[in-house]
Amino acid sequence: MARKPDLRRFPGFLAVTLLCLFLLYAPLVIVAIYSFNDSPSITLWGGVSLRWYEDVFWGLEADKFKRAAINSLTIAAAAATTATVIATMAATAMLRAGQFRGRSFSFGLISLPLMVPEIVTAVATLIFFSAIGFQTGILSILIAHIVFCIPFAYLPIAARMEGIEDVYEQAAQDLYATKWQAFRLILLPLMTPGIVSGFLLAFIISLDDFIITNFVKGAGVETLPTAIFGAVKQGIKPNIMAISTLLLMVSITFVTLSYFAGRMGQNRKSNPTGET
Amino acid sequence: MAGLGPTGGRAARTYAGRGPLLILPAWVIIGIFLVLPILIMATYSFLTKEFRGGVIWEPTLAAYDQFFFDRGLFGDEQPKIEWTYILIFWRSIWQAGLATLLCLLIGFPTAWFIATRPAHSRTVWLFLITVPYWVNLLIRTISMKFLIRDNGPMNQWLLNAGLIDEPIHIINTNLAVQLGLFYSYLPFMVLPIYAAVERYNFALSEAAADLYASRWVTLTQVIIPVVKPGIIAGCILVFVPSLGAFLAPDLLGGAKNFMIGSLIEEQFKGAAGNWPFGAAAAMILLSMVLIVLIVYARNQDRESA
Amino acid sequence: MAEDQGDIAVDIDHVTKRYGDFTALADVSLAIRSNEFFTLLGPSGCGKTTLLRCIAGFEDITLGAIRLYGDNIVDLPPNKRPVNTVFQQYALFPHMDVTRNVMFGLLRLGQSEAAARKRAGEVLDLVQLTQFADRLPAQLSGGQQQRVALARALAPNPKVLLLDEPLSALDLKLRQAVRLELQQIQQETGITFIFVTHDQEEALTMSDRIAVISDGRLQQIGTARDIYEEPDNKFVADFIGETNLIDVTVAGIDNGQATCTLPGGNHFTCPAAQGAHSGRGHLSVRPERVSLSDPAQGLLTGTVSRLIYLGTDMHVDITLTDGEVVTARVQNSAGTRIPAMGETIGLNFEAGAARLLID
Amino acid sequence: MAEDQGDIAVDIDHVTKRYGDFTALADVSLAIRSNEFFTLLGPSGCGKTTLLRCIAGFEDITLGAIRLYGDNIVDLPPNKRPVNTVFQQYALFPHMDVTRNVMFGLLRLGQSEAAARKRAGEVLDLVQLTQFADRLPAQLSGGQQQRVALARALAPNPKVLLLDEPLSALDLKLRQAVRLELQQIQQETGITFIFVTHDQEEALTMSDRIAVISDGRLQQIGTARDIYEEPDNKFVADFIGETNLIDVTVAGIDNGQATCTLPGGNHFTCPAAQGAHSGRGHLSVRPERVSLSDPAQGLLTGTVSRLIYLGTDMHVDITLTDGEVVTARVQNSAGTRIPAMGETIGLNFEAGAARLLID
Amino acid sequence: EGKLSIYHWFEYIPQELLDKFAAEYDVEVTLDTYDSNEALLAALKAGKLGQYDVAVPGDYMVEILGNEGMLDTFTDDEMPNKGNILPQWADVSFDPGRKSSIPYQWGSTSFSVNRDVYSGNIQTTDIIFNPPEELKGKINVLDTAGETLTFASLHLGIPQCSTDREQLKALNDLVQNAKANWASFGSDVAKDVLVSGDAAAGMIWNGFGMKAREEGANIEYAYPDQGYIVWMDNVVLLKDAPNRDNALKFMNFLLEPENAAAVTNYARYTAGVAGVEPFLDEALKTAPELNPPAGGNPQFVQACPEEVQKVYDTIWTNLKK
Ligand SMILES: Nc1ncnc2c1ncn2[C@@H]1O[C@H](COP(=O)(O)OP(=O)(O)OP(=O)(O)O)[C@@H](O)[C@H]1O
Ligand SMILES: Nc1ncnc2c1ncn2[C@@H]1O[C@H](COP(=O)(O)OP(=O)(O)OP(=O)(O)O)[C@@H](O)[C@H]1O
Ligand SMILES: NCCCCN
Ligand SMILES: [Mg+2]
Ligand SMILES: [Mg+2]
Repeated sequence: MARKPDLRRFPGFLAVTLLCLFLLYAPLVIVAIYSFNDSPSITLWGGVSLRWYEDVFWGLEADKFKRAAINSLTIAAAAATTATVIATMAATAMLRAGQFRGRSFSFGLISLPLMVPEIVTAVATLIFFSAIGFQTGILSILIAHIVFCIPFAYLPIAARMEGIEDVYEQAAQDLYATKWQAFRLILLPLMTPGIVSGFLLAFIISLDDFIITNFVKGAGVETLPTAIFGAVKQGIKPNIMAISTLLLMVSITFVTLSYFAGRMGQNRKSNPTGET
Repeated sequence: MAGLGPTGGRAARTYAGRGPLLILPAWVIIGIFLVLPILIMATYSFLTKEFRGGVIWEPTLAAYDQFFFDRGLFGDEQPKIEWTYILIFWRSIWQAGLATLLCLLIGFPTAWFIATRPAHSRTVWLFLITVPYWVNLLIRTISMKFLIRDNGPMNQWLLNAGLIDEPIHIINTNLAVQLGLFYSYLPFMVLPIYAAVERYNFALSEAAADLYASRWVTLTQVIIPVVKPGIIAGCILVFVPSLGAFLAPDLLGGAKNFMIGSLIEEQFKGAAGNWPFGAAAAMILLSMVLIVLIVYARNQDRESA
Repeated sequence: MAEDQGDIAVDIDHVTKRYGDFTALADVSLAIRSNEFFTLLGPSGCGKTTLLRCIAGFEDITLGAIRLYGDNIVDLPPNKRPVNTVFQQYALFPHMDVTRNVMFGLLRLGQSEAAARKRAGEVLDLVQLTQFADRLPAQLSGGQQQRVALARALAPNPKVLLLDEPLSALDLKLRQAVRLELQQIQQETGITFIFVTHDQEEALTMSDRIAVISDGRLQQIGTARDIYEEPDNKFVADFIGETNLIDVTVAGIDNGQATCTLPGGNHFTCPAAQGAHSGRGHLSVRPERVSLSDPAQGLLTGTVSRLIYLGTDMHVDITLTDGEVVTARVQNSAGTRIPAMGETIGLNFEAGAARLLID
Repeated sequence: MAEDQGDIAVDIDHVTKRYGDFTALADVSLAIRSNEFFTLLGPSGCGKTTLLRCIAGFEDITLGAIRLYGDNIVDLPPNKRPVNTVFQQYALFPHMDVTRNVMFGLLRLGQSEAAARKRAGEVLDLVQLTQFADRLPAQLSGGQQQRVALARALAPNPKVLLLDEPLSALDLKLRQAVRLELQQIQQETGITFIFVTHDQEEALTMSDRIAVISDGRLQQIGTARDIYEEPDNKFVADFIGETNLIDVTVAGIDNGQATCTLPGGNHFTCPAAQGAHSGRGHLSVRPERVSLSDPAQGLLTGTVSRLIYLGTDMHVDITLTDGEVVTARVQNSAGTRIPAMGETIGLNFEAGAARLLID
Repeated sequence: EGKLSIYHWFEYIPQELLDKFAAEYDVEVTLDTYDSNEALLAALKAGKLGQYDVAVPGDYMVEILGNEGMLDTFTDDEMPNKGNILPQWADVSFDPGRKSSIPYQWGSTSFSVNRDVYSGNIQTTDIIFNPPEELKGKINVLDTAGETLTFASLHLGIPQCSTDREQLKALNDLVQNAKANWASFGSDVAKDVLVSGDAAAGMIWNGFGMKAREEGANIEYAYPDQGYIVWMDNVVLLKDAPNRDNALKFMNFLLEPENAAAVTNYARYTAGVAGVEPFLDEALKTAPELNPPAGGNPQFVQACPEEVQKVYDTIWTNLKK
C-alpha cells in the first residue's frame, strides 16, 4: 500500500533540526566532558576525575561561588515572583478589562524592556541610580531584574489568558460570584500553566542575566553570572566547566520537573471548550 | 507570538470598571525604572562631556555632532560626514541581520518539524531546544569559543579523524560572531515560529495539494505567507538583541570591530569615557529599534483589519 | 406596558444598546410573563445574545430599563441578579467535577457545603446525571455537558433562566431528545425560561410565545401559531418557515379584510396585517396551504416547473404566466395526486391561508 | 461490480481504512457514476470525511482499491489526482484575494497568468462573486466564502468534485439558497459530485443517489426515495427522517411479503426488506403515513398523549394500550381534523407504508 | 569586625591572602574586579565611589584619581608598616609622599612570542606593528588604549602625549595598518590566547606572561630595543570609604613582607616592599620576565591633558570601527 502522503513532512527538515540540536549541544557537551578532565590544562586530557567538582564545592573560591549562587537564586526567586504578580495583574487589565485609554500604550510599555537593547537598559539604569543617589546593592539588581522579567512573565501568561474565554468568569458571576471570587476560583486555576511558565521564564532570565546586573550591582555583590564572568573572561578553566555542567544538570532537572508539572496541569485543565 | 500584538478583536470585559487599574504596578515599575532612566539618558545625550567620564550640565549637540560629522583627527577640519559610527551601526545591522537569517534558516525548519510532531512529543522537542538556553549565556558563548578555537576539540577531532589537514580557522572571524549570535538567540526564533505553525491550518496544505501544488510550491506560496507573523516576530526577537549584543563580538570576534553594544559600553566603561556620546549612540539605536517596531505594529494592524 | 404587571417576570422597557456607532438593539420593548417559555428568534447577528446579556448583566444598556418582577435591575452587577444563564458553549468550569460545577452558585449564595451538595444531588437527579457526578466536563459527551450546564443554572432556583442556543451544538436526533427534556423541566419547576435560537422549528415547537428580532428591532411577538399563521410583515413571513410572497394590487382594506387583484386578474379577499395599506402589496401563502386543482378552477394558473422530493412531502414549483414562481407543498401520502413536470395546473389558497402583509 | 464500468467515475472497491486499532471504514464498496450527484450520509464520526480523504489522496487506504475511470489511483499523491475538494472549513488561502485563490490550481497546472485570470473570472461569474473578486477571504461572509471554495475547486475542471459538508456552516435560509445553486452548477458542468452531509433533508433534496454509512460500514445505497421509503434496516429507517418502529411478531415471509401480528393482535401483511426473517421484528411506518380514524376502524388503537405544533404540520403522539407510542404527522391544513388530547383514536397505515426491517 | 570592600584588577591577588586577612582581623572581605585602569575610573565616576574602600590603580591612574578628588589621605601613624616601602617607591611623582597610596606590585608591559611558531629575533616592536609572515593574523593586543597606544609611540620613537600633528597622524596610520595583522584585542584573555594557541604573539604584562609560560606555552617574553612599558600598581584609599579603618588595616597588612611576597608568588610581578626575598619562589629569581636586561628603555605611561587625550580617543575608536 502507498505510504501516507504526509503533507507536513518536508525532506531535510529533520536533518536541519538535528543539525540545530547538534549546534546547540556540542559546546555544552564538550564542556561537560572536559569538566571531568584530571589535568589543569584545558587542552590536554589527563584522565577522568572529579577534582574540579571537589574544587567547586570545597575549593578556595567555593565560598564566593556559594554566595553568588545564593544571591542569584534569591534575586531570581524574588524578581520572578514580583514580575509574575505584576504581569498577571497587567494581563488581567489588558485582556479582561475591555478597551481603556492607554491600552495600546500599556502594551508598548510592557514590551519595552524586551525591545530596548540590554546594554542601553544597563547604562540607563546605572545612570538613573547614580543620579538619584540610589545606593546600588542587591536591591538595585532586584529592581532592574523585575523590570526586564515583566515581559518574559507577561508573554506566556497573556497567551494563556487569551486562550481562556471570558465565559467562565461570566458564568461564575452569573452564579453569584463576586469579581474577586471569579478571579480566584475560576480564572487563576485555569491560568496556572501560563503562570508557571511565565514564572519559570522570568526566573531563568533573571538567573542568566549578566550585562545589566554587572552595571547595577553594588560593590562586592556577585551573582552567579558576574562571578563566573570574573573568573572566566581570562579563559575557561576546568572548575568553571564543572560549574557550568552542574548548571546544565540543574536546568535539565528544573525543566524536566516543570514539564511534568505542566503535563499534570494539562491533564487537569482538560479541554476548556469541551470540544474534541 | 501570542501576546506580542495587542490582542485582536473584542477585549473581554470581566474586570472592566476598575480593572484597568491593575496595569498600574507595571506602569509604575517600568515607568520609573526604565522609562525615566531612558529619559535621563536622552537628556545626557544633549549635555556636555566631562573629561574622564560624567557630564557637565550645559546643553549641547556635541554628542550628535560627533556621531554624524567628521572634523578630522584634531577636530578642526571642515565637517564631513562621519562614517566611523555609521559604519559601526551598519556592521551591527549587517551582523544582526545575518544572524537573524541564519537563525531563520535553521529555526524555521526546526520549528516546523517540532510543530508537526504528535502533541505529546512536541513538548519534549521544545524542551530539547530550550534547555541549553537555560544555561548561562556567558558559559554558552565561552563554550562555543572553546569548541571552535584552532586548537580546540572540534579541530582536534577533525584532524585526528583525518577529515582536514589544517585547522579550520573560525575564531575571531565574523563567522564566529554569527555562530555566537545564532547560539545566543535561536530560541527566540524557534518559539514564535513554532507558535505560528502550531496554529497553522494544515487543511490549507491539503487544499494546495488538492489544487496540484507540489510540496515546495505549497511551502513558498501558502505556508510561509500564512505563518509570516510568527516569522516576523521571531526575526525581531533575534534582530533587536543581536544589535545590542557585545558578548559574542567581544569573546568570539576578538573585540576587533566594535558593534553598537561595545561602542556604547566603551563610552561608559572604557578609556574614552564620553557619556553624552554613549547616550547619544544609545538613543539613536533605540530610535531605530522603535521605528522598526512601529512599522511592524502598523503592518500588523493593517493586516488584522 | 398594557399588560398586568403582577404577571410580568421580565420587563424589557424601550431598551437600546449601542456598541460605538453600531446599534445592536433598537428600542426593544418586551414583557415576559412569569412561568412562560419565551423564545427570542432571529437570524445570526440580530441581537439575541446581546439582549440576553443585557438581562444577565454582562452588558450595560444604552437607554431604557429592564425590570425583574417590577424592580429595575440595570444597575445591579450580574452576581446580584436572581437570573441564571445556560451559556451557548456551556462554559462549564473545566477544573471542577460535575458536582462542584453545580454546587458553585449555591456556595456563593452562602449555603453550607453539605446543603449545596444535597441540592446538587437533587438537580443532577432531575437531569439524569447522577452517575456522572464525579466526572470532569471533558469526560462527558456534548449532550451530557449541556445537561450539566442546565443543572448548574437551575440549582440556585433562579427566578428566570436564560438559555442561549443551548441546542445548536447537538445533532438532529440528540437535539430532539433534549428539547423534550427542557420542556418537561420548565413545566416541573415553573421557572420562567427565556430561550434564544435561530432555528425556526426549534422556536415553533418549544415556546409559549416567540419574539422575532431582526437587525436589533423587534418584528413581532406572539404564539407560534400567531407568528406562523399571521405574520405581520414580509420579514417574519419569510423567516418563519417557507412562504410564497405574491405581488398583488390592493384595492382597499375594510375591517381588516383586504381586496386584492391577483396576477392573472382574479380578485381575492383576505385578512390584512395591521398597518397594511392599499396600492401594491404582498400576499403571503404557505406552500402547504396552496392546493392544486384543474387549471379552470384555479385562482391562479401556471405550469409545473420543478418537483422536489422531501421525504414526508413533495415541493411543487409552479411558474405563473407572469413568471412568478409559487411553491406548493403536497403531502407525500397515498391519496395525493402528484402532478407531472410541465403540466398546466390551477392553484387555490385554503381558507384563511392568504394574508396581506406590511411591506 | 456488476454495473457497467464505462459509466463509473469513481469505483470504491472493498476499501478498508484503519487508524491503528480503530477501523474507520470497513470493507466499503461503492460505484459512483459519471455525472452523478452522489451523497454520503451518516451520523457524526461514521467515516464520511475519511472516505472523501481517501479519494482525494490525503489518507492512504489499508485494504482495497480506488479507481478513477478505471485507473487505480491509490498510489498517486493528491496533487496528481484530477479530483478537487471543497473543504468543510473552506480552507481558503487567507493571504490571497478571491481571484488569486481561484487561480491557484490553474497556475499549478501550468496555465499562463492571463489564461488563469480569465478562467477565474468565468468561474466567479458562475458563482456570482464577480464583484468580490478583489476581497480577501476574511472580508467575506460565510456563504460567500463557501462559494469561493466552490469556485476554486471548480476552476480546474476536475473530473470529480468532492464536497465535505459545505453547507453546515450556513443558516437555514442561506443553506437553502446555496443548495439550489449547487444543483444547478452540477447540471451545467456535468462534473461528478460526491457530497458529504449528516443532514438527512439535505441528502434527500439534492442527491441522485445516497449512500448511508454508519460506523464505517455501508448501510444502504439508493435514490432518496428508495432510502426513505424502502429502508433496509432499523438504522436507516430511524436515521432518515422520523419513523415509528413497531414491535411485531412475524409469522412468515413469502415472496417479499411478511405476515405479522401487531400489538393488539391484528394481523397485517406488508413488504419485507431483503434479509428480514420470521420471529420478533420491527415494522417501520413514517408518521405522515399513519392516518387517524375512529377507534373501531383502526388497525391499532390508542389515546392521544401529546400534540406538537410544527407550523406546516401537527405531530400527534398516540399511546397504544401496551404503552408503545406511535406518532402521526397530520398536515396542518383546513380539511384536517385535529384530534384532542386524551381522545381515543384508531390508527391505520396507508398502502405500502409499512415495511418489515432487518433488525 | 566589620567589612572590607576591595576593587581590584582581575586575577591579581590570591584568595588565600584575603582569607588570611579576614581571619586575622575578623573582617568580611569582598572583592570586585576590573580589567583596565580606565574601567576603574569609569566605574568610580558612574557612582561606585563610596562603595569601595580600596582600589589598585596603576601609576598614572593614581594621579588622575587624585586630581579627580577620589582619593582619601592617611597619616604615617595610620600606616605603621609604611617604613617597609622600598626607598625607590617611597616618594613617587604620582603621589608625592605616599599620602593616599602604598605600592602593590610593579612590572612591565611588553609581549610574548610563541617560539614554536616564530624563532627569529623578537627584541623589536616590529613583532607587533610590522610582524613577520609567520605571526601575521596571530597577534593579540591589549584592549586598553593607554598601554597599547603608548607601546605604539615607543615603536615610532615619538614622545607620549605628543601634540605634534604629524606624529599623531603617523601613530594613527601605524595602528590602522597594523590592525590587519592582529587577531584580537583582549586584556583579560591575554594569557589564555597564548596558552591555547589562539595567538602566537601577544602583548602582555610580564607576570601574566610568566604564568602563561608556566601553563605550558612555549613562549618568550621580549624586551624590545625600542623600549617597553613599566608600571607600578598601588593600593589607594578611596574617598568616602565605608570602612576606612579596615582599609588602612588591609593596606598595612599588604606592607608586611610575607604578605607582599604572597602576592608576588601568585601574580608573578615584583613587590615594592623590602624584605620579601626569603618568602619568594625560586623560579622568580631567574625568570626572564622578572629580570630585564640592563640598559633597556623602560617608560611609564603618562596621563595626557584633555586636548591630547581626545585625539588618542579618536585614534582608538577609529581603530576599532
Ligand atoms: N462588543 C461588540 N462590539 C461591537 N459590535 C458587537 C459587539 N458584540 C456584538 N456586536 C454586534 O452586535 C450584533 C448583535 O450581536 P449578537 O451577538 O447579539 O447576535 P446574535 O443575535 O446572538 O447572533 P448569533 O445567532 O450569531 O449568535 C452583531 O452584529 C454583532 O456584530
Ligand atoms: N487520524 C485519526 N486517528 C484515529 N481516528 C481517526 C482519525 N481520523 C478520524 N478518526 C476516526 O475515524 C472516524 C471517522 O471519522 P470521519 O472524520 O470520517 O467522520 P465523519 O463521518 O466525517 O464525521 P463528521 O460528520 O463528524 O465530520 C471517527 O470516529 C474518528 O474519530
Ligand atoms: N593581572 C593584572 C595585571 C595588572 C597590570 N597593571
Ligand atoms: Mg448569539
Ligand atoms: Mg467529517
